[in-house]
Amino acid sequence: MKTVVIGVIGADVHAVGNKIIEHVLTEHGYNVINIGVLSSQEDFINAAIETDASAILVSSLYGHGEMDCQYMRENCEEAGLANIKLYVGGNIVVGKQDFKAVEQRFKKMGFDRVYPPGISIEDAVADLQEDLGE
Amino acid sequence: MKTVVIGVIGADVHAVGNKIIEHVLTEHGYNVINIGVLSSQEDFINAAIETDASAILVSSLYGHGEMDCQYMRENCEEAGLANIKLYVGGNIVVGKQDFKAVEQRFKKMGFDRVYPPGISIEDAVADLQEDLGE
Amino acid sequence: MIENKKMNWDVFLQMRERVRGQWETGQSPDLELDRTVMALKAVPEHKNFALKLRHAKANNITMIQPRAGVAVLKEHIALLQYLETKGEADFLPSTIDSYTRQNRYENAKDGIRESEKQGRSMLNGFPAVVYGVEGCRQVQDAVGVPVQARHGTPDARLLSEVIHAAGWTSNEGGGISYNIPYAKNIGLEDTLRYWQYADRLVGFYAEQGIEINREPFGPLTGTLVPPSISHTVAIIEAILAAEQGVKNITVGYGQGGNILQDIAALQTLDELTPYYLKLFGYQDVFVTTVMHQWMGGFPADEARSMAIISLASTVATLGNATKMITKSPHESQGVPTMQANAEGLRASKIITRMLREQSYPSSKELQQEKELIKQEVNALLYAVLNAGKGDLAQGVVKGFASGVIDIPFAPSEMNAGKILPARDAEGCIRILEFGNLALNDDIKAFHRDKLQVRAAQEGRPVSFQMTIDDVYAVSQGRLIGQPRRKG
Amino acid sequence: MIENKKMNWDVFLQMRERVRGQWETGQSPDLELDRTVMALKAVPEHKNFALKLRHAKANNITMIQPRAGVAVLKEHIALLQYLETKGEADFLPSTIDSYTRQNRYENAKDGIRESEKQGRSMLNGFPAVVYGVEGCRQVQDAVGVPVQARHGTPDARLLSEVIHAAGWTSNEGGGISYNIPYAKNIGLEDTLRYWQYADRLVGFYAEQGIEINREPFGPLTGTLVPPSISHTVAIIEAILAAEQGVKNITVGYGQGGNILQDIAALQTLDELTPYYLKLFGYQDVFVTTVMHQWMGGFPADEARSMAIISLASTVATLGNATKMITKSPHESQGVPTMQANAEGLRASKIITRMLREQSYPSSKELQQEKELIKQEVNALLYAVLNAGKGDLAQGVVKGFASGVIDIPFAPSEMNAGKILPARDAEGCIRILEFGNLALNDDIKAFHRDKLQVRAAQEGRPVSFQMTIDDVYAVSQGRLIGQPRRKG
Ligand code: B12
Ligand code: B12
Repeated sequence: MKTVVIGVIGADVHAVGNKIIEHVLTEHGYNVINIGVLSSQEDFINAAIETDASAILVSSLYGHGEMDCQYMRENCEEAGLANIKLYVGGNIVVGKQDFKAVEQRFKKMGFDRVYPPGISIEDAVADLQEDLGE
Repeated sequence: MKTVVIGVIGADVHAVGNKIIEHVLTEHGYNVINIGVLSSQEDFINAAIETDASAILVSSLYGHGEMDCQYMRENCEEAGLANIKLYVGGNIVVGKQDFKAVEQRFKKMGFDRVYPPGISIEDAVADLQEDLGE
Repeated sequence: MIENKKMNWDVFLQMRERVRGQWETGQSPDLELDRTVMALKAVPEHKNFALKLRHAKANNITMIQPRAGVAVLKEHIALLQYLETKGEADFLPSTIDSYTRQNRYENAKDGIRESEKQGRSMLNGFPAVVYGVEGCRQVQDAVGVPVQARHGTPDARLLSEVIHAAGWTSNEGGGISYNIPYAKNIGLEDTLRYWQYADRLVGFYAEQGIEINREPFGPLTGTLVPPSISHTVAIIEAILAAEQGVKNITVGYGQGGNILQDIAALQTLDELTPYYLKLFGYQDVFVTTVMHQWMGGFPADEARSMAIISLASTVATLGNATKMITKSPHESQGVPTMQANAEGLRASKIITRMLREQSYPSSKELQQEKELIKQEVNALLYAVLNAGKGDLAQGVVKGFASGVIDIPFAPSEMNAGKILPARDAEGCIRILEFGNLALNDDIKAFHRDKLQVRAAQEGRPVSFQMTIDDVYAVSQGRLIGQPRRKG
Repeated sequence: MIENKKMNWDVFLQMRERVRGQWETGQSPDLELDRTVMALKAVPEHKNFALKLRHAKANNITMIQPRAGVAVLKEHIALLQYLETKGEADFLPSTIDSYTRQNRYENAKDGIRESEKQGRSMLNGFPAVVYGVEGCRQVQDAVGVPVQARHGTPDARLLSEVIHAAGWTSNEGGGISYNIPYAKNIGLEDTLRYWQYADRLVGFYAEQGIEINREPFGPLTGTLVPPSISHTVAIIEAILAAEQGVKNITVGYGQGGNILQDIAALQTLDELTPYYLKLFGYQDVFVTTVMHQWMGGFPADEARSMAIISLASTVATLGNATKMITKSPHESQGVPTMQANAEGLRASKIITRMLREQSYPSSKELQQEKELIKQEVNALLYAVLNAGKGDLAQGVVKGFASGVIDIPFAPSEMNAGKILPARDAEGCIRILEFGNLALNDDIKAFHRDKLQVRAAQEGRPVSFQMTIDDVYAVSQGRLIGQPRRKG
């Protein structure tokens, strides 16, 4: 059973998607560690270390995602999480922006997968299975 | 009292604006000759000759205005209506088009004034007064 | 003399020969009746308009249909496919161009040529007769939902032949509703006969076991038409169609703007039409209703237009209309692009979906409005029938001539054109000037009182200026026209 | 221990010193009370939020207000001016950014700098505290309608000081509604006290003859909140505010989706709030209502979003909400451009105008739904008061801890989080899992029966899956979530 850490980063309190992600991933057989809303990078990283997680799924809905996610990959590596998969999804930037450009910015920051608004967690399960193995 | 001929050209049956134009122009002191809907260029020209009108106000709502109005200026001149003012308004072409271009096409055809959709007849009274004198 | 009598088959066939001679495409062997019957029998159930309507009504779903038509066949097909896939249209139209509507096929042909040359549609619709059975069949085959001809053609005999032969299973129109709002000096005798022909054709197919839908055009002039007047016309046309053997009829109504009056109108239309059909002896006609989104002038602004489209969808769904004809955010500008058309459809669809399980509860006010409409329709129908000395078709001719039935803002000289409508203080459409309209004094007094309340609120007399203000109102973002400020 | 007691003025002033010390802009001499009183007295009537609301309610008009805020002052002003002129906004907001909401002013300041550098707003709102009284006054002076701060700030004391000093005459929030949906582990004691402070400030101004509006945040988590729950919170916050001397309160409700339930909710909110205020001894509070357009997930498609916006406007207008908070066609994507924001406003405005004179008639169904809401609110309020042994503020703390009052989908650990809502077969929001919610067995049975009907129709058990489906439904174009197909 693979372990994944989920949560909502920064000063973001959008809790609905987070609760649903927990439910859906659990149903799909993952061991879900949910650190909830208002979580810092440290919270994610600590949870991943403690639980030996294979992936961190960062949610950001409120628009400050770009600032909140800066250096997350570097911070993971510094903390010794060398191979962990980093996903990010929700409404990760402010406003309706061209998604290709947004995706690139987040990939440059070291995220393995970047999701646009309107993608529901069900749509990402296949990616998880591919990246982590069934 | 100036006489103006109004009507709706071609196979067009939009009668509402036409009835209102008659009412409003009459209230503004014009002698209004209303030849109604489904009127041909000949109908307009004959009415103008018979009543010694100063202007012809062509309405076209249904989209075929561009075809129905072809050679109207030439036909007026041929019939001896040399100085008559020609106005056209309504929804004079098919679809939402750049109005500047539409205006030019109709001006080239010899129309003195060309009105976009959404202009109501009240908005054109000032032009009439300017062109025909109070 | 026109009578409400089923057309004799031989008379029909003789007329049919002449009709087929009206234009070259009429000669096509595809118009031989054995072939047309085969073609129609081959239409799969899900592409049969009449059957899909039965299904919708049984499931209490409000289906959506746009207006759409362009000059060039290939473009027309692309347009319909787009509206089906990107607009989720449940039914597709082919809106016919205005030259074809006036049987000016040569002009229509020129329009196709000109459109091909200019690379944009110079016609305001699809010239179905010029393309003939072959072209229309390509349309039918290219889409996955039923197709209907929508037009405004006083004499649509050849058009009707062509479209049904191509497998289109619905035809809009009627002897009144495609005359009074769509013509200037064509006699009602003529148009009634033309439409008896179109109905008789559908009746013939019904005899062959092929159900085809017919839809009288409900909104008439689309401009402040009181519900009882459009209902009366719709019911008359339903009866005339039923006499010719039509079995599947959709009666229509154009959104008025006051929600309560609109719901009352939709409910009474759905109740009265089968009631009168049965009363006149037509027992087995399946009736559905269609609501047209606001048919008067639209605002220029697209956001405001989308709001009206959505409001209309709310009303149609709560009023349980089986079908709704949609508008687009380009309405005030011109024939919409396919994108704009699909936007109107998607806005409409989500509302019909979201409100599907909801209804508009009954109330005293609703019952009163319904009762008023019923009384008025009854009075008008009675007057028309009486004018025809018991024959409804005769009654139509005489009734319009005398003005006992009268349609506001109509271009036709067959119409008395004496009545004037205006909105009351709640926005309901009432009548300000009755002309010779066959309503009794109590009802007239009710209308006048209602208008008086508004007039008093606005500090002005009840007058034609109110009507004018109301005609402009919606395009200016209001329902009830405001008195203009002086100066 | 927190109590529902008017804050002692000296205690307030002491606290005020500390609050002003929280960030550099708090030191501004413009925050001296004599200056703030002068500034507020200089606000012209038409720019006073409270007075404009009185006018709207007297004339039965539904006013519209967007959400809007960007990082850079100049851009923020341009945005508000655009929404006023191109969106016809009756009231303007300044939506505050999320760092400011968490009192992370340093982050907010960085956000401004970063935004200036990048040429686009990196903050999701306007950082009012960082700009201070001076900046907020520029906002106030640049527009022609009243301005309100809209946020979600558990501790908005400094923010409240700054905005009122700048002449903003309304402030959104409350000790519950800006905690439970907006925080994770801040105690209710704390936020209640913070908001007593904000209310006391408004109460002080009321004593100086300055009417300022306060608006508890109605929709809470915006996600399937049963009306009785949000009503209970709104009424409690109204009472808490009134105790601090607030005289002008707008209670809110987020559109649920079933029109009848929404109208019942708006009417009961408007009836119950003054009723309970009086019952608790506050005689002279002027109450208005605000409806929020759909607060859950929106569809990605702009046309569909416009439809929802228009439907919401229909409901708010028929339900006689005094104000409506609008959404934009970009809702599902991100903070809207000013154009998209104005589109939402224009669509909203035309509906409120067109339906102004109309109402939703009373009916048996409406009365039943209203009765249900009233009974539930009564039970919940009673339980909260009881939990506080007669003190409402204490009751809030204890009531949330024990779950007699409980909000679905909330992030806060102060909330029991035990209840689960779901829609019934008509789309009304009902409760599926009650946790410890203080409703009696009859009411619970009613909810369960309603959900059972839906479950039976869908051939599945009542379960959390229904809730999930309902959360997704609107964004997928439905109101009631459909069971997913297998495979
Ligand atoms: C009501 C209506 C109808 C009614 C008309 C009833 C009747 N007999 O009068 C019905 C339903 C029958 C109808 C039919 C059709 N219609 Co129609 N109809 C409209 C609608 C909704 C309102 C028109 C109206 O009455 N407005 C109110 C009056 C007061 O305003 P008005 O007509 O614009 O006139 C004012 C101004 O334009 C101006 N004005 C007019 N002429 C002139 C001339 C001058 C010189 C000046 C200065 C000013 C001026 O002053 C007038 C008074 O203020 C418009 C769309 C819209 N505007 O929202 C479409 C519209 C005009 N119709 C249209 C079409 C295509 C049709 C049909 C072909 C097909 C169809 N859609 O079913 C048929 C045509 C039949 C035919 N052969 O003509 C199109 C035209 C498309 C285009 N140009 O690209 C429109 C724009 C709708 C659309 N977007 O598709 N229609
Ligand atoms: C409900 C809601 C709220 C509620 C939240 C209640 C709560 N505590 O949960 C309230 C009203 C409190 C709220 C507040 C605010 N909100 Co809000 N909110 C919404 C709304 C309408 C729906 C969100 C939701 O619940 N959707 C339903 C769930 C199921 O979907 P979801 O959250 O998108 O999550 C799914 C997917 O995104 C995906 N997903 C999410 N994360 C991840 C991660 C990975 C790795 C993957 C694969 C997938 C994935 O899977 C989830 C489940 O399927 C959205 C707009 C919208 N979507 O329509 C705005 C929205 C998110 N909010 C927004 C904003 C700005 C705010 C506020 C700052 C200000 C405001 N507008 O008042 C505050 C923020 C407070 C804060 N500090 O965070 C903006 C964000 C703007 C941007 N990014 O540009 C949005 C987009 C609205 C808008 N267009 O302006 N909000």
